[in-house]
Amino acid sequence: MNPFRVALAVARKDLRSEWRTREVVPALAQFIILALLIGNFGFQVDSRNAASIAPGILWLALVFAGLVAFGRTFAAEREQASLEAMLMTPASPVAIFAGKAVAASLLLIACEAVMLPALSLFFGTPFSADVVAAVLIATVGMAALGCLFAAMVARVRARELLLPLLTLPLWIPFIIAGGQAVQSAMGLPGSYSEAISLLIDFDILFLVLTSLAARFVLDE
Amino acid sequence: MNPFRVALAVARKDLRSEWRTREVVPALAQFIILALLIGNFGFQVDSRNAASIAPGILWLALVFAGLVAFGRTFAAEREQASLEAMLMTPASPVAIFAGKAVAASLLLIACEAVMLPALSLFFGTPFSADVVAAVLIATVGMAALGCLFAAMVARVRARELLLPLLTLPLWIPFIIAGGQAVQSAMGLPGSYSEAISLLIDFDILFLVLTSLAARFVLDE
Amino acid sequence: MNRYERAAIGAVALMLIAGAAIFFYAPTDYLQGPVQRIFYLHVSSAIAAFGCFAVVLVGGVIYLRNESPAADRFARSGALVGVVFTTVTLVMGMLWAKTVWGAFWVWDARLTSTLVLWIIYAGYLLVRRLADPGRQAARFAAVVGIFGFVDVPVVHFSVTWWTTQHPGPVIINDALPPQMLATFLFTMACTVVLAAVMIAIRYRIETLVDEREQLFDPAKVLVAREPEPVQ
Amino acid sequence: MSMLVADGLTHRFGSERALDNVDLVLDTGEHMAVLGDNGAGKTTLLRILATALRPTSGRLTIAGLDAFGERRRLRHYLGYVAHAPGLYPALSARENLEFFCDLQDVDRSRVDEALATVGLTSVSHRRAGELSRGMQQRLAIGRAILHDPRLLILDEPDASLGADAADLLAGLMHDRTAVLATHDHALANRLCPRTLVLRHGRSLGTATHLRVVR
Amino acid sequence: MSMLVADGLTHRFGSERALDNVDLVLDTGEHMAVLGDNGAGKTTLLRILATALRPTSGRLTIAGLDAFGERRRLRHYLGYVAHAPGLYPALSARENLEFFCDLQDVDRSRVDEALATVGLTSVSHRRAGELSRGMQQRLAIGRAILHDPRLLILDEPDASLGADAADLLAGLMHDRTAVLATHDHALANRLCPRTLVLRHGRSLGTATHLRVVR
Ligand code: HEM
Ligand SMILES: Nc1ncnc2c1ncn2[C@@H]1O[C@H](COP(=O)(O)OP(=O)(O)OP(=O)(O)O)[C@@H](O)[C@H]1O
Ligand SMILES: Nc1ncnc2c1ncn2[C@@H]1O[C@H](COP(=O)(O)OP(=O)(O)OP(=O)(O)O)[C@@H](O)[C@H]1O
Ligand SMILES: [Mg+2]
Ligand SMILES: [Mg+2]
Repeated sequence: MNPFRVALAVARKDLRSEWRTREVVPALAQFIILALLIGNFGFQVDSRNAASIAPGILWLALVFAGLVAFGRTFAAEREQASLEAMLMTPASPVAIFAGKAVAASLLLIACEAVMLPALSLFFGTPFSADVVAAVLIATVGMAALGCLFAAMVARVRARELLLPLLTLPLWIPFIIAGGQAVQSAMGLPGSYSEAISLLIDFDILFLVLTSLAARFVLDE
Repeated sequence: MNPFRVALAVARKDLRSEWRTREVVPALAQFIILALLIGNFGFQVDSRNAASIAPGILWLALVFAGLVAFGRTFAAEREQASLEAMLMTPASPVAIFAGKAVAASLLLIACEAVMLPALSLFFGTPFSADVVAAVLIATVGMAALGCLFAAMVARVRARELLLPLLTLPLWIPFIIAGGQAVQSAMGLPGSYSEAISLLIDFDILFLVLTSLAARFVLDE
Repeated sequence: MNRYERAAIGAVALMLIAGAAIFFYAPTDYLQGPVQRIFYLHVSSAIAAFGCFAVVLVGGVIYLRNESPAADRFARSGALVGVVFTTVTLVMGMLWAKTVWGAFWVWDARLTSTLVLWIIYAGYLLVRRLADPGRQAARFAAVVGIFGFVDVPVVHFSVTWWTTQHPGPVIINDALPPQMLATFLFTMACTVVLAAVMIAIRYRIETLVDEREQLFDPAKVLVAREPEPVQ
Repeated sequence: MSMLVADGLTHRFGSERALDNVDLVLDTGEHMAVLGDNGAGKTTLLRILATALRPTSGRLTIAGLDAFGERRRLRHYLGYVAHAPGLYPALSARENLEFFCDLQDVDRSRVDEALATVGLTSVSHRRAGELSRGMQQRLAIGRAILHDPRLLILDEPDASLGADAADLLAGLMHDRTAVLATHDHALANRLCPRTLVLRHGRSLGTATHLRVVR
Repeated sequence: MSMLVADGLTHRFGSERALDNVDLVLDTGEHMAVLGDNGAGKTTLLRILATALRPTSGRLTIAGLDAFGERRRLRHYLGYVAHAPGLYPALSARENLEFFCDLQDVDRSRVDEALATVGLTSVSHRRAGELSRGMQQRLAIGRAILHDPRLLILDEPDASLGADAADLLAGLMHDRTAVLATHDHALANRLCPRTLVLRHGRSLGTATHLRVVR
């Protein structure tokens, strides 16, 4: 049984559901813009401090959007009791998990495609390939972690609340390194390449750990 | 039929469920502390800029905690189809709504009781009665609005995502005025009393509008 | 040609005349140069949008009072047209801002509250799509429309309540030369007519949709029965 | 006297006509079964009769009152058992009923009686979320009779009940007007002198002890 | 040959013993009904037999394999219909089945057959979320037989099915080993030569065409 075929089927199913209902992406995108707005009001941004504040807001918005996107992807399965139905098939839980993680990450990336231009529009910060690369690289590891814990909490009470609690602490390395990368890409002091290589290290570490752990989280 | 008795019964039922399962408050409190932590990392806070950054983080964390708390209170009813069961009784929808709003606000206030000391601990900002008063006054109007839209989206597709979209724009006045009040309470320039009276005006406006509109949102 | 087509042609013609007035009658601003001509459409469409949202408000209130489907159709049409005009204001303002402030966007109360206005009514349209069509969508949208209107005075008074980079009131302060004022008033009238015509056309479309969907009008259903399915 | 008069009830979901011009008159004290294949429109009809769903068109009068105009008042008369039990999983069976007593404005002493009627007295301290499917269904039935309604709307109440379902339902429906949707023809015949058969949303007419031709 | 051997299955929820030392042997091709009052432990037993729940203690062997050690392999043999249908509401009936074909690693051509078996061919384009309760149950049954399992575990599959439930289930169970939990004694008697009766989690023994004494 081909795990890639399974992962593909799962991802396609999720994306098709999203396309039908358009539940996540449009609302998430608007939500991100609102978060930018609120951040703006909370912090009195001007052209001098924009480069030091914008990355913080970027990461905060991304973190909350990610929590919603990953939480949603498994919560929907749980509400419908379809997670159990999937796990009752001979398909490997790791492949199922990978499919869901890929779909959720694609949705998050679609939202980032809205957020990054909006950020540079609203804050006047540069919108460069470096910024995009930093965000995308961080997304990989964050998505793996987020989906892992989303899968775990989907089977537990109080999942909306447990998810941030488990995920945020482990996202902090990404937020720090990513924030550093974006800040230096926006012209503040700090080494961009160092931050990026740190991000890549974290990506690898957590991708490996996640693929090993997925089995235990989804099995049973 | 006494609407106060109904509201009381609904609020007590929600608080008792929360006490049994301890789903919302502990996780929400820990989530708030994590948000403060992340804010701390994202923004490079030092003693000079703490008073200008801390309020922003306070409001961001409060906004997201509020969204979760209010969304959860109606989503739980919907998942169990118990909202319909409540609405099938002769009890007035406005009273039911009021009871749920009161319970959700109490949960949020419990979280604020964690957040405010944590804020002054992390950022070294003053923890004064003025700050507490500003946050509490803002909570009233925000809770009314948040619960109204939470009740609405509980009966609509894509509720997790529609809730922030509808609620955040209308919370912005509270965030602006509340942010101003907290900043001036923390020693930045700006009139505290003006901001508070604006908050109270908004409270009254939205409490009145909400109590008029609740009927239309829950009836049917 | 039916009356909707005639009205549409009339409104477009009026807008062309207004355009001529803007470019050939109104004087060039001696500080900002030709880009100041954005002003006429920028402000007119904002005012037209406010008018549309007032239609949403009134339609919503009436709908909640007596469940009149016509009121709801007006509200629906008003929201869509209002979002269009808010978009025009935003885009015009951003183009103007790029030339005079050097950036498409700054964060001040006027700009932000206008953006929030756009988002609120985009949310209104989204609620219409996501709620159960018919009564539930109409009610929920009416509530959103009523609450959302709170932002209209905020947009208008934002320049007086807060210090903004966006210029404060010029029209009611008589700060405009008479030719500019005349051009502005004429453009504004034309824009409001255009908005009204757009609402009327949209109203007609919504009526046709409602008739097809038969979500509001019980009487129609009994007349238009489908043929019996073959057993 | 007619307890319930429905006139031309029609409900559409999008273009799908789930219920098509159904008329119905039910006298006080009468019991009627609603039969039909899966998807025939039974649930849609019962949700409308329970005033939980507003029909796309048609009129409904219950106890002489316009059902949708006077919905709040009518709910004193109406007990409804839906597909989903609609309970609070963290509250015990007893607490669930006590809460609904408060909402119904009836005395909490009714709880013991309702628990006994549906046979849950011995598990009344257990959380609703930990009850088995059939026990949850019983609890939902208990809730529907808390306020001693004159009209019962029962949507497949027997679906997960044990072998005593018929006796339980007979006890409930005694002295009340009732509409019962079910797939169990034997049960329908035993409990309901009249039967309404739906097919593709249309009424095939009502009959007395109808022998349904398949 | 024995398809299924259960030895001392016990499951506790906290201090509540939902299943108490149940032994069971099921030969290949045999059909067994599980009867019992609400809360007797039928669902708990069936969830364990379907390897969806791990028992607190006891051993389970299916087709000669240790059920919990070799769970993944076993799932090729196993079709399970649970209380909740577990469908994707935004996907059509057909798309739901196609997706599960991919997960089961069977050819998508099986979908048409499964749809026809459960009588959903005419509504296969409709979204699962818009189907009636009974149609959703049919779809869940269709999913359980996609991979042509040798062993069927059916937890009240008849609960919301129309009057053709018995024929439908007889068709499914033909040529397969099956465990069927139900409250319908007539159905159990018709479909299953053997019956296991549970009471308070204990087996009252199995019998052939048991006349249940109440
Ligand atoms: C994206 C950027 C902008 C937005 C969203 C915006 C929005 C608005 C709105 C909503 C109004 C109508 C307010 C009312 O009538 O109550 C308005 C009026 C006006 N805007 Fe802008 N604006 C933008 C940029 C600009 C720029 C760059 C200028 C010129 C420097 C400008 C000049 C004016 C003037 C002169 C008025 C008329 C004020 C009055 O007399 O009431 N706007 N703008
Ligand atoms: N998650 C749970 N937590 C605690 N107790 C549970 C849980 N699930 C089931 N039980 C208890 O286990 C016992 C057996 O439940 P089970 O669902 O197996 O019964 P059942 O025979 O399927 O009943 P029904 O006919 O109502 O479906 C019941 O007493 C029930 O209250
Ligand atoms: N929310 C919905 N959206 C679209 N169609 C729906 C919806 N709910 C029900 N339907 C359709 O309406 C028709 C009638 O459904 P209903 O639930 O009333 O049937 P039913 O007679 O109760 O069936 P069952 O015996 O399966 O419970 C079905 O064709 C169903 O697909
Ligand atoms: Mg039904
Ligand atoms: Mg069971």
